[in-house]
Amino acid sequence: MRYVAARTAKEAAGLLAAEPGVTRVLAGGTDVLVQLKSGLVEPELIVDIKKIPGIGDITAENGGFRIGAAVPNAALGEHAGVVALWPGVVEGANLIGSTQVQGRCTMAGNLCNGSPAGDAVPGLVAANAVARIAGPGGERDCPVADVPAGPGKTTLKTGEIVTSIFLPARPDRASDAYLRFIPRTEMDIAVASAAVSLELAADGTVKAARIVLGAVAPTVVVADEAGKLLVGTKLDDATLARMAKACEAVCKPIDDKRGTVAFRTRTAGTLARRAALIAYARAGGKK
Amino acid sequence: MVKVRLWGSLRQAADGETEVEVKAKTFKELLDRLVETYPGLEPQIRRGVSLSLDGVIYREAWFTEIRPDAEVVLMPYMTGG
Amino acid sequence: MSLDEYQKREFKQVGTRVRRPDGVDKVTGRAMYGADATAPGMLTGRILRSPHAHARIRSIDTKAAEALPGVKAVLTGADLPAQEDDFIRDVQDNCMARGKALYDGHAVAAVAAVDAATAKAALKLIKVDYEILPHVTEVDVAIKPGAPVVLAGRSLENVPAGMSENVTSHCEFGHGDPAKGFAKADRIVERSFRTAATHQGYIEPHACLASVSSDGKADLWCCTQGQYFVRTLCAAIMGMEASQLRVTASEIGGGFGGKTTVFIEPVALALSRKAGRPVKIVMTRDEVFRATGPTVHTSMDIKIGMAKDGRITGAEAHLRYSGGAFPCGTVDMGAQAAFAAYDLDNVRTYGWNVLTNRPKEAAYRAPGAPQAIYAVESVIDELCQDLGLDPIDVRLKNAAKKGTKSSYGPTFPDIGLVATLEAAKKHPHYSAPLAEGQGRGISCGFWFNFGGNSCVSLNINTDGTVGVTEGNPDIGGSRASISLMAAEELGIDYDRVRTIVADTSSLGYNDVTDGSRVTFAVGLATIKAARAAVRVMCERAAKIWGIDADAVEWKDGAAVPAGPNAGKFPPMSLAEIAAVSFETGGPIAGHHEVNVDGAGVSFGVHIVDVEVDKETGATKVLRYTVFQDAGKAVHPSYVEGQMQGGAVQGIGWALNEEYIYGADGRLQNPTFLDYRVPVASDLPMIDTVILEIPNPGHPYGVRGVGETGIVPPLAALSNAVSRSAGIRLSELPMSPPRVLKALGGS
Amino acid sequence: MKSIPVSTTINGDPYEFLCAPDETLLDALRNRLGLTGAKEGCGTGDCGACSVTLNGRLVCSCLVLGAEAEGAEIATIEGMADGDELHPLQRHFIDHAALQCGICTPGILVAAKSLLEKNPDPTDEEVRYWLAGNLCRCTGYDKIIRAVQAAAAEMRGA
Repeated sequence: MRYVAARTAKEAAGLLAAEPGVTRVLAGGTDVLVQLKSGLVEPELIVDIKKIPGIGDITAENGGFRIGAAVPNAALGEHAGVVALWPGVVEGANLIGSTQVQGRCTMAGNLCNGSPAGDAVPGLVAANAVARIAGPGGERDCPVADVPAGPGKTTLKTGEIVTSIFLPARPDRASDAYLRFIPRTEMDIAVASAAVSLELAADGTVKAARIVLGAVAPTVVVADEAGKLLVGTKLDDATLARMAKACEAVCKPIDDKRGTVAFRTRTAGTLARRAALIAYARAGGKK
Repeated sequence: MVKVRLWGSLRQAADGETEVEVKAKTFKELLDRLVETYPGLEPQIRRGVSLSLDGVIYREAWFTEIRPDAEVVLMPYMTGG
Repeated sequence: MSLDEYQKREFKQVGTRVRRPDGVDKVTGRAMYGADATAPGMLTGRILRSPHAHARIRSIDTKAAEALPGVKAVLTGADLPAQEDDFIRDVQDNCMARGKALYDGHAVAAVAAVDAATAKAALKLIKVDYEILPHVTEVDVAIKPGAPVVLAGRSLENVPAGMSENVTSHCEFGHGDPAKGFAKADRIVERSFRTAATHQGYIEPHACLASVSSDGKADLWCCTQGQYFVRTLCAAIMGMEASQLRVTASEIGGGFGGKTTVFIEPVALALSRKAGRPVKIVMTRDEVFRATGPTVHTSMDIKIGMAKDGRITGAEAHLRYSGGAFPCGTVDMGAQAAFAAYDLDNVRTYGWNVLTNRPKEAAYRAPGAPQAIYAVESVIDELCQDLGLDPIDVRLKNAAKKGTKSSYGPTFPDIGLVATLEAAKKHPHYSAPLAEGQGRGISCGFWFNFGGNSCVSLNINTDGTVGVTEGNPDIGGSRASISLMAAEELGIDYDRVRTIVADTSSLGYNDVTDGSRVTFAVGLATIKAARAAVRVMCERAAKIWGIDADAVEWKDGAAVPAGPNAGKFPPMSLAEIAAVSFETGGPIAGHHEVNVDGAGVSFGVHIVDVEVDKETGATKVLRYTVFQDAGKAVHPSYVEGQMQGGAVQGIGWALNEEYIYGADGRLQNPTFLDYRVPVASDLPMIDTVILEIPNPGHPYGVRGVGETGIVPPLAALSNAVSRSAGIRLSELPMSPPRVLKALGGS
Repeated sequence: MKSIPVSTTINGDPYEFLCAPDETLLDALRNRLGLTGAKEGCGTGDCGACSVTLNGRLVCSCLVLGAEAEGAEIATIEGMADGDELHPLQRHFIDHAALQCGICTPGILVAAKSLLEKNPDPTDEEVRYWLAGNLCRCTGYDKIIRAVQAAAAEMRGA
């Protein structure tokens, strides 16, 4: 195995593209090192991207924020601007692992790990965030929603790395929230999760809603129908119940050591309902 | 003679009794007499037994004296955590 | 020992909260644990483990591994001798499979190499030809005739005919006639329960460093609860003489019963003998979960009859325990403990041990008791609810006390259950109001406590300080409590005593640190060793004063004439006598070697408040109080620590911890990520109330405190969750999917 | 695998070592530098026994490659006391009986110190969540929380 700390995104992409064996990109390392320890992968090449200039920065851009791929989630949580604009994205990112893991793990890493249970991903998808990708052929932008391709898989091509994630601007009276279910209060992988991003009209009714569920299908699931049910309402109980059922309808989870199909499905609806109420209150909605 | 209380699963080895009488002044004598009188008890006694004497549990202690009026209970040898 | 050991006294040192002697080393990172030892020329040992739950090993080809540069030794089961003794053979075969791999993770080969990378590469070169056999991992399946047989020919003579060969032993305890008792009951509840296997979850993986010389002398450093037992097992497996094998216990990073046997130590010794160099083996966490000694998993049926006034009229339990692929006697202890808290006329427990394709069980804090008592205490709580009775009142009405014929046979001497229940009843926690949707559960718990073989040597240094040498690894602060007892007996300050844990060559045999025995049994030996030293010091003073030794007594840390007739001499302190010891006959010491009996049983009562989220099945623990009879609390902080730690392990067991096996018989969750021990944010403070009902079998009245605390949480939580959720739960852990399912929510 | 030379600063002191590319910082600290205060309880970031700070951030050293230490500032349990004077956290852990076996103690102390630098007056709940990644199997956490709060109070001069 070789370890290389790349100096530019181009260098990183070139190294990765040139290596015929298994490669891993190292940002926070909180997934990669676990894979190494378990013997799950034995990469020929590890490319550390943290030394790439600017990759550890959070920068304001067009009313939104560009989050470098090596920004540890702890730093994200310390950034007042991002927290104010996308509180649901930040709370998802900040739920990953322990304080120790927070000091290292990144949203881009969580995305590229390809787990349907990644806590940062539903919030990013609900936010319509966009990943900037550098590759041997140059740079491209891609909606975060289109990056995961199934457990452990992404749509990234050989040699491509995510260099930043862009969180767009949002209008007034808009906010988001993320909830996950875990058996303990900390340290677990989500058994089911839900991110809800809402935009309210002046009268306090929901103008637009985007609901994204995690850990209930091979990738995160955008619950479009459930989102539409919220539009024009102030989240009355009957609407929320319908919305929860609509969420359950799009779940296609698995039975495993962490939860059953029935439990995951039911809990995804419950979490979406609870997260919607939090997002609604954050957006200034009053019932 | 001392009365010895056996636990339930030893009954089959002791003519169906859960209380037997043997002549013994010490724990060791008691075990020897039990094996002589009820050979079916030997495998368990070889594996290990504890002895409760008036409510105090002894795990080994051959020479523990047993008064004739003492309460004597045989128990499996215990290991712990 | 006898019940007249205890003498009431005013304590000066015992009962104070002194600083532990290992404290500074442990907070600065200097303390040496199992994995911290090194030796010149040390090799790294690694173990190859079976990926199959049950498989015949047709052959193992180690040639390629042996040929790999840097590999210095390769070991398989064929390298270890045949053993006559069942017990030793089981331990050895568990350390290194022979003929069959009996569970996922069972060791099948090992290597020693110059570094970890080479050792890892060598393991990949070992080719094992497996014939996969049908497996069985669940006790209820394994007990049925026709189930795959894990080990043939291991059923004891007490197993009824017609059962599966997996049933290795049967036991029955009790008195009276339960059927008659049930006939008198106003209400009978009969329920079946299941508990998952759990792991002790010590944070320090097993680690050892073995060095065997060509002249047959060997040294072994390891983290263990009992270096002497390690020596016994390893000497038998290696065919060595005990005197040639010195075992030194490192600081131990948690054990809870799980480090009372060997897993890697004989392997390291055998590799070292083959390689002619020291070999260190450190387990990974994955190995710890798959291949050390979790507790039994169980299936139980409980039937209890109760009269309207709360009196239990009859009680019966059928317990089916599985301790994995080798026979074990844990169900015997469960069957004895099940109804120990109650004064019953008609009680019977039946137990069966059943083999399954799981790792060989090791002890875990009060082994066997938490499961059976969980089931019993759950049924009692249900009866209380059905009959509209207060759960503490019902337990008081039936509580065992002095003179009660216990459900396991002996008549109880002085015990503390009634006092413990009364303390719980009058505690503010019990009467605190509960909010809507919250539930309160209580449970009693019981453990026997052990004594056992204990050797202590106590040296009076010429500067007036004292060194105590004992042979039990300090797992919960015992060096502090032993120093306290030595200081108390000698009448000197705690700070003038230093207690160390000896290697196997320095003292006679000591039983393992188990059964909550150390403060009780080693404490007793320490007190007697101190008394022996006091006798010598009194003799020296007598010589100096020119009077009879009988005319000198020890008071407040000094020799004094015993009464006016003995003569008028100023007191001679320990330091003064020690200072002239060379001139008065030589160094002064006291020692005591004994197999201690007279352990006092201990009872606990726990109260817990919870709130169940009925939409997710998640349980939040809101408030927790532990009441336990410790006998004399030598170091109250460490007694509290045992009570709190036991309670939290029990909370984990009740709510989330479990061994999960897949259909392929492989362990699904061998990580701390998915084997979910409680984290700090899961818990409230754990309040403690220590009761000090003296144990008549100890000079200071000490009972054991280490184990009882893990017994009550299982039922206390289950009863609280059941009351909060409005349903009756009968399976552990009460993980959210299970609770939500019981609520009909999924 | 070719070894990588690493220059780093640990507890204020300069260190140089060679490590394999797949070697963790924890293994480098323990096996190459003799700094065995950080412990490996799991190797997967689930127990916190290997906690150190890396450029001021609390991390699990089992989830950091040794090579990543190049040019970094690392603090371990070995640097916590000032000579023979214990840090208030260390002192209060002993006085409050906040350790039993002690294997988790170095990691918990490093984590708690990092918390108090960020938040000198945390609530019990904040302490519990901050330390949720540090497993302790002996104490039930009760005395740990109390010891951290006592140290925090002393450090605030309260």
